[in-house]
Amino acid sequence: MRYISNTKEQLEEMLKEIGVSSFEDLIRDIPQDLRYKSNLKVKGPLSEEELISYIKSIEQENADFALLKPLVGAGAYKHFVPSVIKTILSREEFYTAYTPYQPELAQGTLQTMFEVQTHLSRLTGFDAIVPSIYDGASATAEAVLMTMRLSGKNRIVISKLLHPQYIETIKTYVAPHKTEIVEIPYNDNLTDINAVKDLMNNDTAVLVIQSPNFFGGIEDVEAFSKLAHEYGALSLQVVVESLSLALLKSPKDLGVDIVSGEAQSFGIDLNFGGPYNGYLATKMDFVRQLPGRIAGETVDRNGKRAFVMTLRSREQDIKREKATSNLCTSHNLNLYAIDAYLSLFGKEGLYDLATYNVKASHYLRSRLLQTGHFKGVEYPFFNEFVLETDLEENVMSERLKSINVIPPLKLSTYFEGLVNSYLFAVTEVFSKDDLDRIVEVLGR
Amino acid sequence: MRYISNTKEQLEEMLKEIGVSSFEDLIRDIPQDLRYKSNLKVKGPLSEEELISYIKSIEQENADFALLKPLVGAGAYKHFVPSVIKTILSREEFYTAYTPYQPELAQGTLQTMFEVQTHLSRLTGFDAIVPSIYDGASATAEAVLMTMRLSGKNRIVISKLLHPQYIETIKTYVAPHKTEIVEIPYNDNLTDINAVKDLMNNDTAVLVIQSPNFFGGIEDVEAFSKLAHEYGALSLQVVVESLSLALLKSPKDLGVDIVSGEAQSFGIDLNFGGPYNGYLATKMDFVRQLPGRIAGETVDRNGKRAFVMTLRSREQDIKREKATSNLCTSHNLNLYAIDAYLSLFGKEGLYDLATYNVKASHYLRSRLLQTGHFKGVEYPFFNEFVLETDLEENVMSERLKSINVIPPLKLSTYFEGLVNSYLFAVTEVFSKDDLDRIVEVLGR
Amino acid sequence: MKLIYEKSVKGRIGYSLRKDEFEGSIEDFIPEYALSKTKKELPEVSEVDVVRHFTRLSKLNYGVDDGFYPLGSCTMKYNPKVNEYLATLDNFTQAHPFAHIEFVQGNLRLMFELEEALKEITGMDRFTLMPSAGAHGELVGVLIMRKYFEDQGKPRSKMLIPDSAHGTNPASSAMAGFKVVEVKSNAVGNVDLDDLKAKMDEDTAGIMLTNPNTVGLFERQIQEIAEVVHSKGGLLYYDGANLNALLGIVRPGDAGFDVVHLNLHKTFSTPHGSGGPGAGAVGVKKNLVEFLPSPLVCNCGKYFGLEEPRKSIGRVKAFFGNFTVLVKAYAWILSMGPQGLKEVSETSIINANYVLAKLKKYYRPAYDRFCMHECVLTGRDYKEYGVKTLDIAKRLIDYGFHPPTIYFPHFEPYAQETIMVEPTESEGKETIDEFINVMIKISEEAKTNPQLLKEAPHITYVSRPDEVKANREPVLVYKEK
Amino acid sequence: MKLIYEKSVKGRIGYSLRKDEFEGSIEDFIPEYALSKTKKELPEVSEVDVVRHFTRLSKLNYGVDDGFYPLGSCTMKYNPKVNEYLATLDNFTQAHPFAHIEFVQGNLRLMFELEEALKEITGMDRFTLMPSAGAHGELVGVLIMRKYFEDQGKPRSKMLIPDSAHGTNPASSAMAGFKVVEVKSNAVGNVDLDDLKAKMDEDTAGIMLTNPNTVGLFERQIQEIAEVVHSKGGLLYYDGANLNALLGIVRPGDAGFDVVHLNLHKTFSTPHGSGGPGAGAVGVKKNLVEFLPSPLVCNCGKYFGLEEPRKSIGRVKAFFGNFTVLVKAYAWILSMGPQGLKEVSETSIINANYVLAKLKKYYRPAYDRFCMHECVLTGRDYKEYGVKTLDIAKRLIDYGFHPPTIYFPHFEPYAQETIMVEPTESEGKETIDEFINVMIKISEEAKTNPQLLKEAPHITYVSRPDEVKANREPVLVYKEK
Repeated sequence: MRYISNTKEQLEEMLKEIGVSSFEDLIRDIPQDLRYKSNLKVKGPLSEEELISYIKSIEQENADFALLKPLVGAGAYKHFVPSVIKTILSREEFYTAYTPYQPELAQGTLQTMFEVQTHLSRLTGFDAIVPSIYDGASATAEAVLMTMRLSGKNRIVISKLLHPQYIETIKTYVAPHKTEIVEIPYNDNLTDINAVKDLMNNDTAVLVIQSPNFFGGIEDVEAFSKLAHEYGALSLQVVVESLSLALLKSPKDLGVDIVSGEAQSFGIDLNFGGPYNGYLATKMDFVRQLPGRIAGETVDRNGKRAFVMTLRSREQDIKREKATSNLCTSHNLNLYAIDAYLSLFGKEGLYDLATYNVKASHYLRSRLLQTGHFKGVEYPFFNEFVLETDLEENVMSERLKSINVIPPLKLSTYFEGLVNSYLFAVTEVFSKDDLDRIVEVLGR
Repeated sequence: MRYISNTKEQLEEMLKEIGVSSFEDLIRDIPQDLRYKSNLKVKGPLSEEELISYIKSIEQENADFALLKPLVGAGAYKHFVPSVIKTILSREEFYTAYTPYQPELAQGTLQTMFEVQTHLSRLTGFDAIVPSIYDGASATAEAVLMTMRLSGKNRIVISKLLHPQYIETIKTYVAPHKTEIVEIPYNDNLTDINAVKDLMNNDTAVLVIQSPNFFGGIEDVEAFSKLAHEYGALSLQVVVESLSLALLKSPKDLGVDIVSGEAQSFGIDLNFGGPYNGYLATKMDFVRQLPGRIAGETVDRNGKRAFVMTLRSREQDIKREKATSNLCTSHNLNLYAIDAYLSLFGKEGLYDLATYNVKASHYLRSRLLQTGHFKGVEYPFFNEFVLETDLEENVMSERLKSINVIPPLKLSTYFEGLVNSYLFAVTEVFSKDDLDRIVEVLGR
Repeated sequence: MKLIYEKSVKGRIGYSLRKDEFEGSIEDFIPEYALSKTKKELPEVSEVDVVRHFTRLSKLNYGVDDGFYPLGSCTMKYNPKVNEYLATLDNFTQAHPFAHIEFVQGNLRLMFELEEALKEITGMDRFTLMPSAGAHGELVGVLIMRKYFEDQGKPRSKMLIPDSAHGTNPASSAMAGFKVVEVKSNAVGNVDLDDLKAKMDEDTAGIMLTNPNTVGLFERQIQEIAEVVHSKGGLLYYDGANLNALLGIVRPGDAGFDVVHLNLHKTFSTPHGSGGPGAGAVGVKKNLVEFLPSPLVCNCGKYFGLEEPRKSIGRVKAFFGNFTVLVKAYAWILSMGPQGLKEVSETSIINANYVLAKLKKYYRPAYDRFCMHECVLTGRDYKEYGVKTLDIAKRLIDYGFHPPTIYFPHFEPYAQETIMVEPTESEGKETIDEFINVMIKISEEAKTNPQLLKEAPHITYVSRPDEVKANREPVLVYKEK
Repeated sequence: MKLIYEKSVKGRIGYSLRKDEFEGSIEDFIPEYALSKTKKELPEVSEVDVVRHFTRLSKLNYGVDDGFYPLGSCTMKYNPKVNEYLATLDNFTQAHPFAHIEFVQGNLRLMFELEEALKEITGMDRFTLMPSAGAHGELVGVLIMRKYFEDQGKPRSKMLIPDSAHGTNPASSAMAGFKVVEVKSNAVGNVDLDDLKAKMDEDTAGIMLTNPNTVGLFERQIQEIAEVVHSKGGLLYYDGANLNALLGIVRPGDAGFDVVHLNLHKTFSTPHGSGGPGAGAVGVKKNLVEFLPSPLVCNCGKYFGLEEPRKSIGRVKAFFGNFTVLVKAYAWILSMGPQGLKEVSETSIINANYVLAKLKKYYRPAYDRFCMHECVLTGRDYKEYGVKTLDIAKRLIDYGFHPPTIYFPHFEPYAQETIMVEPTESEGKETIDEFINVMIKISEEAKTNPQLLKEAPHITYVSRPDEVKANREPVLVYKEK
């Protein structure tokens, strides 16, 4: 077998050197009645050529996604990923390495973690960053747990316009901890700030607001933070479309205490929803309550700058059941992508890219409204918006498919009241011509 | 522009440091009336995303080759290329490096050249190898020029069953040198050895035989070599399907003096005919008449084994018009693929692979003969064979296309007499089921 | 080496965008209360700058393709290149998780077929492929256990965990609200059955067990352990970190385990990616299926579809699992086939025992037994020369090897100087021999020239970064001077 | 490091094949006179072995992505990653050259559009994309010149070539049967017009000229040169090695050239691949089109097709050009656009003059002029310290740079100690400054510690391999001891 180096002869030789006559001698600890006696009923072995053709045949059962442009976002955004990023990710030194426990053999990983921490710091305003947690949803759940540790309180108030799957994830994570979860209603596609006042009290650990929210709406985060603080609660902002941070005020400047976010937009493919990359950002005061891996700068034996995993006393392999979390494996490989993406686009590029997203999405919305088939309230949004339509679902789907566009998200799945409403996402993968074509087929 | 690092400000600063006030000062040597005053009329600039979508739209105008299996070979063979090879070729240290003029920074390239020389030595029996020339055709032309230098004679005798495009290439290369070219007829898909006797004389520089020949036929190379030597000529064997060397006797053992070959079968994609990789192999006596780059083993300042480009006094940058050839840039990148391919398959694998090719092609031939639509003479062949058919060309094409097979080569293009004959190539990309399906559609 | 910020030049460009043909300016669309007054201070570099930066960074790293990487418990095996290729096929990487189910039949089929294979390999009845990592799988597993008892109306509050276990076990249990109760190891490195019996009661959800355990030894009394736990109504959790030893030999499901998690990035060869993404599939027996996280993939007639288990613990992340990791794991299984899978375990067990046999004189183990797929040695004999196991590990770097896992498990039988070596099935005898010879050479050096070890590594870009300083004065982001 | 043969283990396997379901054995099919009695002694290694072998080999190399690579005349610019991606699209790499013309319309369109772009950039009337390299293009170019004169019934036997020219120019001329006549350089580094006039006659086919020439200087009198050559019925051949200086500034076709070859792997950014494959497109003026190699791509109505020029010199290789290289070149042109192309030349000229201005005090050039896209310096002043230019070059390696081209052009004005630096447009000022500072530092070292230079490089895997030994006792293949 090509992935196993030793030949039968070599194994025999080694058994002899070990001093046993057969492999069986080595595993005599295993009771015979536990042994699996037959052959495992799995397919294979396939030659590499057969394997490729089999897996490709499965892949071909999917739609031809390379040609399709999605009008659906909702937490998974199709942004263009520069080829440089795939080149970087294909360096074996990155993808075949382990967690950087040996800093001498992992400065590449550690410096990248540190650089991403810096990028996210520039975007959020905070200096204490956990650069890689599974995804935005689990990072948000970890953030909520963190606020409960920080505050010693068990009541959490969450905007109903937090991504529904993020809400579900929080619920799973807090379930063992007798937590009271309160959801805030919304109004005109924004979280209802008046309603919050009635829902907050002094037992509240945290007020959780997503901005841009699930409907793309840009919340007045500063007002929510103030309100949270009035009740002695922490303010947690969730950022699912992190590209918005290129244009929007830094969470820190809005009085937020913790940010949990999803960095998929920064150079990570859609991947059917994963692997993505969650992150946390907060003030240095809270750094020792953060879960997950953090890189820090130090000097080596010779005084040279070096990077290490730091503040490790928070972690499970040191603190076991007293750790801030059980996080061990993160999604570090994504950090090379994020680092490269944010470096390539940089200060000007990320701004221009975000601006394009804003203008393109607003253009499509206003053109769709003109067709007469759509209606919706005015509200500030980034690159996603909600419209109600009089078109049948399958009519809209078919027309969009005919021009290689994936339909927007039907909101009724998550919001019972919104029967004919859709959540549209528009990114830079759409040219103005593309959008005009959409308007044309939907405007008929 | 993302590929140009310096900003306008930096360029201004540099101009100042140079001591000029504008770029124009630097190019005042260029007469004004030579300047191109308008903008070049080329498309662009395209953003990376636009570029990808444009080039892909061109690529989509091709047939969907990823799905197609070719029954056509004729000098370009579809063999399966293990993924490891693409991984290796994507190492920037290989593809972004220059010709190994600085051995300290190019041991990777030089050792690879040396390893490929060794592989080709094991396959051909010769110790003097030029591992990379543009392709088999140009390598063959260079070999012919070499025999003319070695012999001082200008008459060359070539089998008519040498690949037609190789013959054309030889003709182009020898055209300036008042060369007499004599072609040997064939008989039952093999070069007519009786005819050769009449065509040889003592003015002949070389007898050129391809084996397996253009029709896949395995020639009695030893007999041809003897004949050549009887007339004081050199024996040149051309090997276009180099996989055959895994099974067939080494050219050296057949009395051949020089081998020119094409190594595309060893891990190089079809690429629409290029880049491929030609090579030369001969005895050490002739090494100083070889054209092109050769790596040699030596020791470094500290006695450590090292590799360098060697026997450089043959080359154009040293010898100018007295060089053995003008070869400068070769196709070195392919050597990593060839080295990896031959190492992965190795002694047993290459033998098994070649055996599969032989058995699969013989199976298809005998099954096609059974259909009654095909006929052909018996002759020894490797993985290509000629059959005549009573099926119309477009009938055969359409039926094969319906099962995603590219039709075999119609021979009438190159051989006027062969009106309904086709050259079939069968490699390991065809399973027995695939071949049965071919027989089924063609046997109707 | 310089940070990318230290390479930034004002005005330099590394990106390209299609032309913005829309009207209006950003202020027309974004309200003043939200719009940042300044652009965020990211670096400004060219494409060349970025490519060279990461090329150089890569050369400060060490991966499996660079050589022997015998990190015990981490199963750093070769990551086949074809799997990387397959995971990047366009229709996989460009699939939107909210695309209609008809659009993603290929993805669902792949997940379905992978689940079938994992069921067969482990002897479990159903799997979720949702968890992103081993620890994530653990959390799912213990939440399932928690919910199972709640559903019976008899919640339990404790979880048994052997003293040798990974830190994630207690941490996961704590996250699921369990009180952790440690079970001792006995004199031969297995669970102390008496201690177990004493601690297992009807307020205890069960035990989290790694088998072979983290000392590389098979729990001989696994049947008795199961009996003890099950007799009190408890459940057995299988930590799959060490499944590489048992493929085709023992199926956890046949050995009494009720819940298992598998690290697809260990046993199933998907790469570790400098610390992830991995995938932590969780399998359960029939009676626990209804508690699995939602959604599960089902083969529902014409289409592959999704279903929600009736009493699901809920979601543990957005969307589905780490799909591209799943592709690699499945491709590996198909490449191996039944016989190949068994050879994996046989070879890795022989490789580890060979290391043990050759090195036990020099690095005395705590227990005199054959090991499974990894062996645990110690550096305890070199303490007298002032040499710590850390120094031995660092010295290995000078010889071109990645150090083994050290200081884990961190408990007494090893004098806390553990060296855990896992060669995996990928490594050839000559590589292992080279490692053995170097280890022996280092044992000599430890006696004759301890300073050499204490200052190692000597050949790396940095050596012995000061972790205390990093911890005391945390510098977590770059600031321009 | 070990050769792959030295890693071979009998019976080890690195391949997989589908099952052989056919009947018979090999002796049934291959005649005894042809069948080898033994298997060929190739190495036996696993996939892991191969991957690690090449990973290690790669780390003994230095590429453009590793840093500054200022090889004069080689135009080692950044190779954009997107181009690598585009060249590996399946329908390109899997296209069979003998597939029916309908199957390969995409390939033909790409070649057609690339040709159009090259025509516009150079001012020529038609291109062949067939040649595999610069020298291959030269051969095509001079064969066209040869055939042109033969076709007129007046074959010519001589070719003029400046003394500073690349070795390929005389070698190509010789291959095409021409007698090479060298033209001298004048005091300012250009062609000596008097010498040219004396040597150009009606038995001379023309002149092969590089412009800017290989000294990095523009041939100021190019119009006069053209006049001299054309007045005798001769043709001007443009060696495109240095076109990087002239994009959008001067078109060779407008400057009197009749034939040009372009190195797509220099100016057009396709990578050098450790020495190829490249592509050496050849463009000609109208009167020479009918001599181009066959086939050419044409836009013939409904389809793109192929045509054979009437008096073609014939084929110079099998099939078409180096197609995948062509994809990269075209992608680069499209990324650049008209303005970008001009910026390439402007930036590379400024970069080179900046190096010249900063280093001319330390490494005196032969001519006191501004240069074009590369500058030629010398190490002549350090001879007195026993330091050769080679030593300076090797010392640069210790500082992380690839050395510039040295000892070319190898003629008197430079005291044969040439150092030719071509920074290209890719390099940023800070990289160039770093190079300049190191060069100055080395000039100091040459005076104060020449031994340091003579033993350089000190940090590489090997240092100063013995080329004389390699040449005297050639060892070209590995033999088991």
